[in-house]
Amino acid sequence: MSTAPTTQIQLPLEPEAGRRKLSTAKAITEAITQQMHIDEKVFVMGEDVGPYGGIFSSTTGLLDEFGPERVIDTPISETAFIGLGIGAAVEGMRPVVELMFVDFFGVCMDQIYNHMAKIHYESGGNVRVPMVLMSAAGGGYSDGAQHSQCLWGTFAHLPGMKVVVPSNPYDAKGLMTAAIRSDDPVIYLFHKGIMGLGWMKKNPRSIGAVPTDAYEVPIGKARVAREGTDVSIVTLSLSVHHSLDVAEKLASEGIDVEVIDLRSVVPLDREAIVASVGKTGRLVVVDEDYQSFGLSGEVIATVAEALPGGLKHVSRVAVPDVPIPYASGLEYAVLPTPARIEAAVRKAVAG
Amino acid sequence: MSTAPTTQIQLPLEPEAGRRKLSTAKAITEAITQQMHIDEKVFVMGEDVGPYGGIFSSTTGLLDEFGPERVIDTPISETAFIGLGIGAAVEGMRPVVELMFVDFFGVCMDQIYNHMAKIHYESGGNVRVPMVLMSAAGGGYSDGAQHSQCLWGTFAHLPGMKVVVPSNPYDAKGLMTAAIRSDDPVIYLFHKGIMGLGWMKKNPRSIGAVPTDAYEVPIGKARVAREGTDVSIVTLSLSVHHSLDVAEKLASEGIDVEVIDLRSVVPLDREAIVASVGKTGRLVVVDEDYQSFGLSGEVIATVAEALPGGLKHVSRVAVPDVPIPYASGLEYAVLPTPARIEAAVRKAVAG
Amino acid sequence: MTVQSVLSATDKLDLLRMMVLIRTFEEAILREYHADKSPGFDIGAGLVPGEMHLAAGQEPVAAGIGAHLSLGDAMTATHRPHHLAIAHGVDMRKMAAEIFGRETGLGRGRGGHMHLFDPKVHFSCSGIVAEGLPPALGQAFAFQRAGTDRVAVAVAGEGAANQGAFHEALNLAALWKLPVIFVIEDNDWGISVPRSASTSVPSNAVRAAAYGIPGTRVEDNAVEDIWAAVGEAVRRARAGEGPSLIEVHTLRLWGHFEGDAQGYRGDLEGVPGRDPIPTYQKHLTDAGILDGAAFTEMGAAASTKVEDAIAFAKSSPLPDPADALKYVFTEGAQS
Amino acid sequence: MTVQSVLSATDKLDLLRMMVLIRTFEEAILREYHADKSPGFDIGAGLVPGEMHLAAGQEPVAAGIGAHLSLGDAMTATHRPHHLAIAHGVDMRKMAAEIFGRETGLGRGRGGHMHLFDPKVHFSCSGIVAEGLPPALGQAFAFQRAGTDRVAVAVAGEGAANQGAFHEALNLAALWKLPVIFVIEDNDWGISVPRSASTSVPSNAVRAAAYGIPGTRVEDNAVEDIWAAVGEAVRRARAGEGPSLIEVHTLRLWGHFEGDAQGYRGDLEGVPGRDPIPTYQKHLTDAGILDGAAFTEMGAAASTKVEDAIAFAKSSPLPDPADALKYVFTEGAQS
Ligand SMILES: Cc1ncc(C[n+]2csc(CCOP(=O)(O)OP(=O)(O)O)c2C)c(N)n1
Ligand SMILES: Cc1ncc(C[n+]2csc(CCOP(=O)(O)OP(=O)(O)O)c2C)c(N)n1
Ligand SMILES: [Mg+2]
Ligand SMILES: [Mg+2]
Repeated sequence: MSTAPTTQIQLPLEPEAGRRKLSTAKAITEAITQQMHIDEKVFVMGEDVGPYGGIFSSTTGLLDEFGPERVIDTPISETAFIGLGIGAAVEGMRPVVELMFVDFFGVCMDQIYNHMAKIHYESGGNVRVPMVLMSAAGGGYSDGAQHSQCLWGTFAHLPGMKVVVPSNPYDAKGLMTAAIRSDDPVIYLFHKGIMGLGWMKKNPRSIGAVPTDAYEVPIGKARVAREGTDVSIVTLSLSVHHSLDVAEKLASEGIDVEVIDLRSVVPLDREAIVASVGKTGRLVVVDEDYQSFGLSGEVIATVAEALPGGLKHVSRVAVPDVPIPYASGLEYAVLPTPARIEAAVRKAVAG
Repeated sequence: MSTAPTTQIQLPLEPEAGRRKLSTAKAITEAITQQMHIDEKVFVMGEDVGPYGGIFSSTTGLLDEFGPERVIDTPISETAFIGLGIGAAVEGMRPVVELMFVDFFGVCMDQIYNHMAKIHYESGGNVRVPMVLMSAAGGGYSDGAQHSQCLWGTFAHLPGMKVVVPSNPYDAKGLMTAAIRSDDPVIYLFHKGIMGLGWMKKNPRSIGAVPTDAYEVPIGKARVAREGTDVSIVTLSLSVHHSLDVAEKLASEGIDVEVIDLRSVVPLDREAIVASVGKTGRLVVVDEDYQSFGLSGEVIATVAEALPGGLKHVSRVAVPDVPIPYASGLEYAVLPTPARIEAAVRKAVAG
Repeated sequence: MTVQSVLSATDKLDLLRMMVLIRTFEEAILREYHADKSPGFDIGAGLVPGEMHLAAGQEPVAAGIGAHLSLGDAMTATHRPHHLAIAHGVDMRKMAAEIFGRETGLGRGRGGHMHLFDPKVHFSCSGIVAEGLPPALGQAFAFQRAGTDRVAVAVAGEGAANQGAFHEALNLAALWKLPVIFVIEDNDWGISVPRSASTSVPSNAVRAAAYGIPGTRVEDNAVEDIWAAVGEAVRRARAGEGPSLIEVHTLRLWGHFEGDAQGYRGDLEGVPGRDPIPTYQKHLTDAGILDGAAFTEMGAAASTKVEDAIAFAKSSPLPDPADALKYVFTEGAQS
Repeated sequence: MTVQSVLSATDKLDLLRMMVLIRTFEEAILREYHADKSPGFDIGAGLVPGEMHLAAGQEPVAAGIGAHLSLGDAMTATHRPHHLAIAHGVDMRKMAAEIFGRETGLGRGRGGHMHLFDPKVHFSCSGIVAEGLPPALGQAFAFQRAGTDRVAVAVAGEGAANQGAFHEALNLAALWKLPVIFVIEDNDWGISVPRSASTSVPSNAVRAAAYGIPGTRVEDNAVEDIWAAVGEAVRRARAGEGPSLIEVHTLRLWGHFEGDAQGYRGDLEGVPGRDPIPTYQKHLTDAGILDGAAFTEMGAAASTKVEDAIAFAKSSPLPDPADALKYVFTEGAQS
């Protein structure tokens, strides 16, 4: 079993982005490709990751490059193949396992939260599970209540796994590199709307500058996506872009919005959150996950604990505890749209 | 399928407790027994609910009273038998299904959160799933990382199911009655330490006064377990008793603690929380579930949203995001013990 | 309930008629789905957004099952549910309206094409592979406890037969002798993964032995053989003899979902010739049961019915976004 | 790796010796577990708190498997793991220390008796029924990819064979021809539920056919038959021929866990006479391989070893409560 830390070449942290542009999907596959070249213990496994290249293109081209021994299509048996990933990781391999939609966690959660996440602790640190579980999240294209969820709060609540959620190609590559190289299990959730897919409405920032060489975006570090002084939006994933759009718009009216892109949910960069809200005094959390008992509450609690008397405004724009509706008009009524974010920010600065 | 609301006799809400005392386990079985007598559509199903009477005595005696057609032992196939409960509920039956330990949700979560909880919404209200899923929660007796969790935050985060968590025999009976009679799916979590089992250390309040007749404790209503003016402890389940013990102790020093027993997690009685903290200005959340991204954050967020500038102190005493350790000394270092609660309250009133 | 073991000419025509109706519906949805997604296919755009899994080629399975069921029987289907819904008697107007996300739909637009619930005929489906099977057990359980001879049919794909829920459901149904008929639609593919890469045995029928229940595999998408196999299983279930497992070798004529370019699919070239509708049409024509005019008439009747449903859907109101939170709980449902 | 198909007298004595060692360990834990829980049994009290699932009666399974495995082979066990751990060569002192919740334990007291991990011999277990099987596939996968002939043995109870994970694991192992040996310990009971109320077929061996792999059932808890069946399965796995399924009809001599009054258990009266250790002792004595002195000597050696382990555990330091948060993540592990 894998008992000793593997010695790894130190990679640069967050280098200059450069000029070459990639989609988020390509940035992810580039990170996986590079790590597969460096480390023969890395392999990819999941449903339709081979010839299909991943339903959301997270593994496109890998089969051609590495062959079916290292890029492996599985039966629809998530418990078996995620468990297989765990056992392989325990023996020193570094699996990157795809769960096609995060919504499917319910058929395999025991392997994820009771095994992948707890073995290291239960073994008193003697067994490591260096595994990446990546999955697609998010709605906005009428895929209904079982295929549109974010659910990062569900994983984050349960101890022993890191949870990362990129919002753009640069972070997507750097976080995937860091996740594969991490000796801890990492849940890697990509929103379908930032992958840059040809067949889905995408945010324009789904294609962006990405360095050619391998690099890491450190797990657990948020990023100030936009500096501002009036109100802090703390957010992640696709909602970062909606928030930036709103911030741009409101800037012309003299409302100066700071946008924090969390990038990691576990560990949560509480320092960055508190620093921002400490400065602006106003907090709007924007989260495409369900509102209650999740990320948005945790962010607010973090701030309330650190600055109990110092808050001028606290609110959140999230999915209001309803299964994601199918009909587009209903779905967009519950998603954290730019319109809802804008309204929340206006209220924050008014109050 | 069950499309129309069943007509039910109105039961009294929270009548006087009277003098007869029961353990929590007996209060639960009494509620089930009474509903089984009233309504032949009610049945009980789960692992070891028959001759064994439930590992934590939640079904003791039911087999003798109702026979194996209505009190049914299942194979160790949680997905199959919870799914069976769902289908039976859809057809108008009212199953009470036991998941032996809540820690096992990972093998059957898809049925619970994608089916039981969502069918009503997905069907536009045309299909009802009047089912109770009851399960044992909590630690404190060295049962390790896979048998000691609370996890109510995990269910509460996902829409479509109510979540109730009694702390004492009176509420246990009234909430079970309300849960069985509810047309919505209800998760009913009982802490092992309040069942009044002969073979486990139990809180003295595990045995208490319970009316003989059927009654309901309304789902979604918290209870002020102790009135106070200096600091609000918002809590639930076994932790209510630790909090009351601490409150008694500190009363002699002139620290006047209010204790709110949530009783329901979904719907959360936000009004009761805000009213209490609005009065005391200080909030300590005590929760045996994992600290982050769960109930304790949601309670704090609720207060911060309602009273952004009006908080003198906010903190929480919960399990600090670590798998529950086996060794007793380690386990009690992470549980919300009276000592940790007391320290938090002292800090709250000092600050 | 009489049990019939020989198909009359009328029965055979009914089977074909049902297959034609289903195909007509799927073609209409195909047309409507793609009508407003260009230029540049956008899955979320148009009157019918979202994933769309059509069942063209799998009509024989639906027709063969539907012929044996009454209104009181239950059916649970998968992410690819239209053919089964139609054959089970789900209200086609309300179903179309649901696919178009309208307030008049089966789920008032909340569910969508993978989440069709018609309580009148005890029809449900689920978008999670194999997880539609366990609830069917509960419907069968309720029927059994009520002392009726009603049955539940639970359908899944060959890919689904490797999920844990399949195993658990079969064991429990067998153990409690529940009146369930498990039907596996083997269309050779689970998205892009061929059966050989997902399933360790060539026929799921052998898996029935793992539960001590009868197992059959029907080859060649043959609607009359499907009808016969399901008939025997339904008879058993109604007689209290417990569940059966039937696997049908069927055909996914189109992509896994619309937009699937099927680059992975080597069998694509041969597919059109394997279309079960012309095959059965020819069979009935050769047998002297059907002539060209009657077949044309079938198509015309189907079109009328389908286009009426589509028109109903398109002219129905959209749900009010202000009502998005309604129906989470039953209280919220009382308007 | 030579494959042996006949047991020598020494081998037979080794099997018995292992069984005696295991029983001695379980009896010692039984004694220690109950030593400080009275008056009035309190599950959380004493030096060994928590649930305690002992394997007395199931020693033949462990001995029969262990005889075929080397240090490089993997084993995953269940909530009832001690016998398997001992037969697989897990460090007994560290294992005892873990059961006593000590810093010197396999998991530094974090895991406990259901969560024993000994990476030196690739041993794991899980408290979740059947969920220990999938990780064994990954160990076998790693061994296979590394080009070795190492194998993984995955053990579960007969109750566990009705879980979804069982089905998924067997299908995937068969499909990828992974070197795994699945062993089902049929001790007639899943807590209080008899096999007949959980399993739709009398033998799990027939379930092997559902995956196209060999299936065997060994009756009568017969250690030599277990040894032979496992030997053949290990040979196959090492030769690259894929997985096998073996079910052993064994015996739960005691309660499901300590404190279980077994009121539900009609077969309890007959149980003591079915104890496999006196049975095999008599068998070897009748065969002239064993005499009373040798058997006494076995017991004495076992006692010495076990009491040393218990003493080590009891004299080891408890973990420091201040370190409770260590080992959640690997960074936290660097002290
Ligand atoms: C548990 C789960 N895993 C994966 C998926 C994604 N998915 C949807 S359909 C499908 C293929 C299903 O194949 P099969 O059961 O053969 O049905 P078919 O699509 O061929 O009708 C997959 C993998 C899912 N919906 N649920
Ligand atoms: C998924 C899951 N469900 C239920 C349990 C509770 N449980 C622990 S052991 C056990 C019985 C297991 O029976 P079997 O597999 O035959 O093993 P045995 O105890 O007889 O060795 C049960 C139901 C569990 N640990 N995990
Ligand atoms: Mg298929
Ligand atoms: Mg057993």
